[in-house]
Amino acid sequence: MNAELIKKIVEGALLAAGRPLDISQLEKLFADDERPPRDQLRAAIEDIQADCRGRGYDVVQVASGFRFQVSDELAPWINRLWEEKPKRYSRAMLETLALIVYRQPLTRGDIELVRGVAVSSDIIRALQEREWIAVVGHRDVPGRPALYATTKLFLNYFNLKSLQQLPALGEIKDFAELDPELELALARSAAAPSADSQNPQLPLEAAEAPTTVTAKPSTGISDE
Amino acid sequence: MNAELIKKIVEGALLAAGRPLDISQLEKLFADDERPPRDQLRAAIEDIQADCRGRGYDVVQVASGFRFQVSDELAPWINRLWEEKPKRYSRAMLETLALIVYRQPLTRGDIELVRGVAVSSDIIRALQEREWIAVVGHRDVPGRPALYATTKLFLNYFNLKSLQQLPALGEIKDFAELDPELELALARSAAAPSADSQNPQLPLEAAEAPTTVTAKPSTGISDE
Amino acid sequence: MVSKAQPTNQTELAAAAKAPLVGNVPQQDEMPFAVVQGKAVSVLPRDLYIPPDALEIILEAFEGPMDLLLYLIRRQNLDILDIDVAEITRQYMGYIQLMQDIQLELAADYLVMAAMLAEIKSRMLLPRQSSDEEEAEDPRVELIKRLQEYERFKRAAEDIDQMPRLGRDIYQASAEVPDRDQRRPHPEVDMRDILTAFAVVLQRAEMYESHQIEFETLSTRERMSDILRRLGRQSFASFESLFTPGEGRHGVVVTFLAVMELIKESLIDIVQTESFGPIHITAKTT
Repeated sequence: MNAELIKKIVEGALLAAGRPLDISQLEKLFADDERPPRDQLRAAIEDIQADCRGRGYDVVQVASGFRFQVSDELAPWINRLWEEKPKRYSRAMLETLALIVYRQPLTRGDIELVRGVAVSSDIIRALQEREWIAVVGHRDVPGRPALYATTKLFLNYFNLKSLQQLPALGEIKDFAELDPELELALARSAAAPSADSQNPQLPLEAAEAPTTVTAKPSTGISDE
Repeated sequence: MNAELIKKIVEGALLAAGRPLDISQLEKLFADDERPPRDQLRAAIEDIQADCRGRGYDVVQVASGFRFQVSDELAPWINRLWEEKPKRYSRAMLETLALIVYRQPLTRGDIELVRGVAVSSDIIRALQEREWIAVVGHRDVPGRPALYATTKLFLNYFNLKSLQQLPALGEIKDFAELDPELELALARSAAAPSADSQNPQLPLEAAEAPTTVTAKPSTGISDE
Repeated sequence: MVSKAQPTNQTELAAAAKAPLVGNVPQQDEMPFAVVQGKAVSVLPRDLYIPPDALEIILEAFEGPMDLLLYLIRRQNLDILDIDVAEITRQYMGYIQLMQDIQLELAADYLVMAAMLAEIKSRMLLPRQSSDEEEAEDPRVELIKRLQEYERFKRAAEDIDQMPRLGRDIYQASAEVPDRDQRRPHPEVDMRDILTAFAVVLQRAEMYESHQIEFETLSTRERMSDILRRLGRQSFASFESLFTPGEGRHGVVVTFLAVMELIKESLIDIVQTESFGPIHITAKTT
């Protein structure tokens, strides 16, 4: 087999593999009757490296073999590929969080009972990953559902010493009455949910349609 | 910023991304004050393509942008990297896919009408999980069946920029000479409004959009 | 169009199905099921046991009745436009009969097609009334159109299968990135957003009127979480150790209310092994 084809194959394999390949793995690319000697494989790699001079990438040797690697100097630009704009939390997420804050410790089922809709695992996971909520126990019923509560990190983020500093339920009602913005939001959520939000402060998206809660929140989540 | 660095950045990003990048994604690699005009980005890509001439890989354009890919002539060797043979798709799956490709948007019922057999949910689900097809709306008839269409990921997977690159559908043969009586009958049946199949050409441009498609334009078709 | 050719033709269907498999057409027309000692076998001998799986495999080679019909036509090198419906129907029925003989569960689609073929055949036999425009349509037209349509997509499927594919013929090239910074910034959240969300939930749940709001509630619930958290770590705690004198009266009351609430919600157990002995609390388990 001619050197040019060997080089192409090595090059293609290193690019396609998505992991480092060592010389013996490169050897296995070739059928028995066409397998080049190891020296020739090494020469091919050197050849490829020579081609890469002055380019944005190179073939480097790491512990488990050779791999293509983008040059360090490009990192400032390349890393922008994975930069994500922080997304705003959905209304479902905020409502879930609010319920955990005010009704903790409680289970997912408790949240669903009040919200009237299923709580997606993603929401719970996101709140756990942010370490704003944590599992503090399990309710002793079939399935032993996890009991969630807020964490110290949650308090730190909002600059609170304790949850006591938050307004009580009654005050939230007043807050709702006093705050025109909030009223607007409430009105909007009561009416048909609209897709666009003109108010950047209130992340009330057109999440789920308001659902009537038929069952009164019972046991674990009542606050009397 | 000089052309050489721009080229390096584009090159590095395309290799690092592991997915196709379009011009606007490439633009975002650059800070506001250093962002090159689009022409220059395109020139950089052409420059990179020129460098690839005669090599085992190239930069190609597919539906969602540009990507580095290893050329298919090397497949016999590259395939040895993986123990498992690439998956073969069943005829049922391929026929279903072919119908969605050429007749989109269409419902499961439309597929069954042509194939003469029930389409298993597994096939539809498998195609959706691969993100080759997506629901783009619902036909406004009882049951509101989902309308399926292909996605950008489908095009990417098959190395296509657009559906126009697909081979044309076979022609419906002209049976005029064979049986004059038949011809007569066919002519009459063609004149009568028939639900399906009067268009032998590629109906890719919503030519025979069947009934009202309700809302939801191409969400789910984009891949990011 | 599938539905219009239905049960009216039961007798025709049955008659066609009972027709002998080998008629007076050349032998080459039949697809052999097996080759036994160099001899093609196209009729299933009644006394021979064939495991149902075997025929199932043969049938699995077909993607339904359209595919089977197309096969029967192609096997005779016939043009779709030129099919002898009677003959094709006879052969098709032969297959259906075989499937039924070995009690293979037959997809309904095959029977629907059988009915359609039988109908076409019967209509072909009727004298045409060429004066009546509506009635004069060649009964084969519908079938031929469908067969052609199916064949186009069968071909298209084969074409798609031949197209270069990622991971089979072409490979996405990628390179490692050093120092990949994948921190995902978290969204900023304003407490007002949470309160707003909560107010909305409360309103939705229509809880305003029916509940007495106690000032202590939130601190009690916070303390409940604290106690559970602690029990998660040490599983057992003495009752006294829950109280922190430094918190004063208020704190003691909050803790006491929290313990009462936890008991009420069956989240903890209170354990006292002997009278007047130390009281312990533990997370409730069964």
